[in-house]
Amino acid sequence: MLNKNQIAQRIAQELRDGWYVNLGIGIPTLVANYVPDDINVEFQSENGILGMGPFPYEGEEDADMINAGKQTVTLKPGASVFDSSTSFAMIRGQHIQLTVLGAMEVSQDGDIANWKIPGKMVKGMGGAMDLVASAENIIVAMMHTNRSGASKLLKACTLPITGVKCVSKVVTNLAVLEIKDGAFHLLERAPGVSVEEIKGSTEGALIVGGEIPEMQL
Amino acid sequence: MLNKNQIAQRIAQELRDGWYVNLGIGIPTLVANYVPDDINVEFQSENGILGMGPFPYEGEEDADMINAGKQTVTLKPGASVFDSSTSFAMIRGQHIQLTVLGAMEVSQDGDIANWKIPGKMVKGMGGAMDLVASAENIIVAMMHTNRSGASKLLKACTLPITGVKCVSKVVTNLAVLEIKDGAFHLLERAPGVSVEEIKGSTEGALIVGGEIPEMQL
Amino acid sequence: MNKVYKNAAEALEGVNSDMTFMLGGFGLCGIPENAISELVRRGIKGLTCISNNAGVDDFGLGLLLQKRQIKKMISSYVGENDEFERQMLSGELEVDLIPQGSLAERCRAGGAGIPAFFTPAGYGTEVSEGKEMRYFNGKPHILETALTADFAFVKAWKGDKYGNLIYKGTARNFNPVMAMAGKITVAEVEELVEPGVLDPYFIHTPGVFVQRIFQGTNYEKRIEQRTVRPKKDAK
Amino acid sequence: MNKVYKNAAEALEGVNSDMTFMLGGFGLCGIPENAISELVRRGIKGLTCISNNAGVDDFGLGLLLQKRQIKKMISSYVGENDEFERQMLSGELEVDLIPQGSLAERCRAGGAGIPAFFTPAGYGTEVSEGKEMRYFNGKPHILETALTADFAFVKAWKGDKYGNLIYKGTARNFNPVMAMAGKITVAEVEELVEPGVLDPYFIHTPGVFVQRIFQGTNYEKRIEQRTVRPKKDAK
Repeated sequence: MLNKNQIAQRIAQELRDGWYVNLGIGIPTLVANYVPDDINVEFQSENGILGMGPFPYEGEEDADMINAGKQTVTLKPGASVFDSSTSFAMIRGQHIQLTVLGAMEVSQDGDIANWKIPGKMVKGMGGAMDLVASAENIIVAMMHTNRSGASKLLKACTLPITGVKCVSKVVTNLAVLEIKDGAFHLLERAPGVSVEEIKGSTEGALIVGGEIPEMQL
Repeated sequence: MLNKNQIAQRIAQELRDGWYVNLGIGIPTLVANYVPDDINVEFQSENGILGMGPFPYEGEEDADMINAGKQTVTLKPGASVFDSSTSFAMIRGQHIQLTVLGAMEVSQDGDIANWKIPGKMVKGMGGAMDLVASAENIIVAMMHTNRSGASKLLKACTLPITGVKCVSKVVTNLAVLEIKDGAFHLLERAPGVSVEEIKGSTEGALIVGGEIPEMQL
Repeated sequence: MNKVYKNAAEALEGVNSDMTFMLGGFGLCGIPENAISELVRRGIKGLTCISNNAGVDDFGLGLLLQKRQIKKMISSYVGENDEFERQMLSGELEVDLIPQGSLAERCRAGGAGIPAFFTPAGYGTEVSEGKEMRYFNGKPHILETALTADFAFVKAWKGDKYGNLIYKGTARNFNPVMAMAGKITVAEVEELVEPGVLDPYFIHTPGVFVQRIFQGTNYEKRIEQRTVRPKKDAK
Repeated sequence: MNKVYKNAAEALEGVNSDMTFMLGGFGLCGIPENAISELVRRGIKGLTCISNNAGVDDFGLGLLLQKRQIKKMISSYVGENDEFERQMLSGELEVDLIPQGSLAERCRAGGAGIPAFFTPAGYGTEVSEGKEMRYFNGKPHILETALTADFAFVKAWKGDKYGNLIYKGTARNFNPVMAMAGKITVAEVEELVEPGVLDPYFIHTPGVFVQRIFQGTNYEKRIEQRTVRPKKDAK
């Protein structure tokens, strides 16, 4: 079973040289720590950064330089800063090659719910709806089940959705799954996790084609 | 009867302190030469300038600094340069207080035709259609009649129109006229020009209310 | 063309209860701190505020929420503010949550004379309820309309007397699009300069969008999530 | 992330007959001179060119018109080019004339994932024929759709290896919106610099919009209407 950092590490294997990538809050943010040395990717932050760098050294933080999670950040050489409409022009216009998001639920059709629990959590969707409606390549990073052990990979989302038929891949603490043709297709198992265990934790349709390899981290 | 410079001079009297103004090609361009000393107006050029200054001194012209008429220009202190979509955001968003344009025909309803003579002149509308569709205050600067002596102030435009019900005022070599309620309202006569002469040169409905004063230049 | 006001109190002349305001900023970054203080001081109520976020409990728009001055918030994300969540869940506060990109584009559209546009964001979700849907290139989109405001309050790094503005880093965010969309746009700046000081090729907000400008004071610039790395010996 | 190509010939790899191109520039100001030369050299035909103007008879897009390489022009103003007018009136050349602001906004929309928007420009004129009309705030508007292109050719002042661009003066014009709208955007620059040289707060076109960049050569930068004042003794 993977921890959060390992989920991020596995997702980092999906990165390709020259990609622009938007990382959501939570586990997705950790992906930046595992970029392979031999490729160059640029991170976009929807509040207006392309080429986001690491957190600043202590004492060098600048209130006027934050990321979409409101954390103080730095810029890499070759970065650019712009306004919110330009930032979402990049996102909506499909200029970003990969989006990694957290989710509360994902359906076998690729629907995603990650913004609202009626009557309870009303934080808002932020940029998530724009991201999922436009991105051609969306990977969801999340735990396979919720705190009470119920599957988060469902036939249909029960929470208000953020977007329809948009998620292409899910990486959880148990598995890597591709979504197509109305089902989760199991691609890889987490080290030590059996196909049966994944089946038991997946409510949505699960396709298991032949031998399923273990992830290589 | 006014010459072109005098038409521009009369239009300059309409300027108010603090206005942003877009001047079309031809007579309108000349208006910039007659801004009263005691007011400050900023000229917008739709290719991307706010705060356009005079022509450069000989030898100081810069191919990268032109106005919408493709003439080399300079910038005044406090000017800004921007892209075409921002420029027309200003225009369409009604941030420009006055637009002065030339015209081939104007109708008593305020329609304007100034972009096309079918089968003959196909230069295109440039920014004129955006300007006339959005501007709240449009003054047309033109000769009262065409070269063959026919009125250019018509009941209805005969040429393809640039915009509908948009012209608020017309300043010609003969008169200043306001357009409202489907008629040209005569406000001022050019020095030495009689009301009869203006009537004779105006095909559209002309309202003459009482004594009509001569223009003061 | 001189648009300079002495301070926030003078620059906000004409603001009133029941008006609609836009306020720039993302989180607490680039917010018009002086304008917000002045709105609190004036105690006007029944406000509709368009702002990406709602501040935190004791800073930014949270200050107006504390005093119950806001009737309705139009935002994309309000997760940083407990008082907001309480007022919203209890029904005291009307809230219109909008996808962040649609919010930015709707402000820009309001300033650019574009009354409506189609976007894919929100299709199939609560956001699309009651909105026109149409396919373009085989993909569903919804029609979103422009936003404008009686006043837009923006915060810039430097500005000149004609209202030309430049922003520092990510403090830019929503400020440029909101500056475009205000019927009256009031800019507060950290440094007010003479016309000609700012490079005309690198102005972020041309002065035509700004009606009033003043030199702000006492910027706190609070950081919501201070995140740092330990200092290395050799940087 | 290195997007640098050696020259126009290499950077234009993949251009072909019957493709749609966008070309930045206003008049002859800020046009991609090197890309145009290369298109002439390659002799590809049946092109659809989206460009505010069509050059003059012997420069800019006029060079492509001379060689009959262009099938269709999408422009706002073509008055500077006699050969254009001849080909258009004789029916050799298809021409779609678009209000300049709609042209700019349609390019931006194409790059920003906005498939269509309403604008007042052109209502009641030939431009509105066949287009959807709708009232907003009591005023008629027409629906305009986004433009995109197989290649966008833009010209910048300085650019870095990641494709970040800045433009000089009014040579900016249509270049930024066309850079956004090209499936492949090729930028030619007067000065190619290392990443980090350009100030990140003042980038006109962020590199994400640019797929290829090269150092241009032999810029002629012809002036269409040289207009000057006589030199005063004391300037």
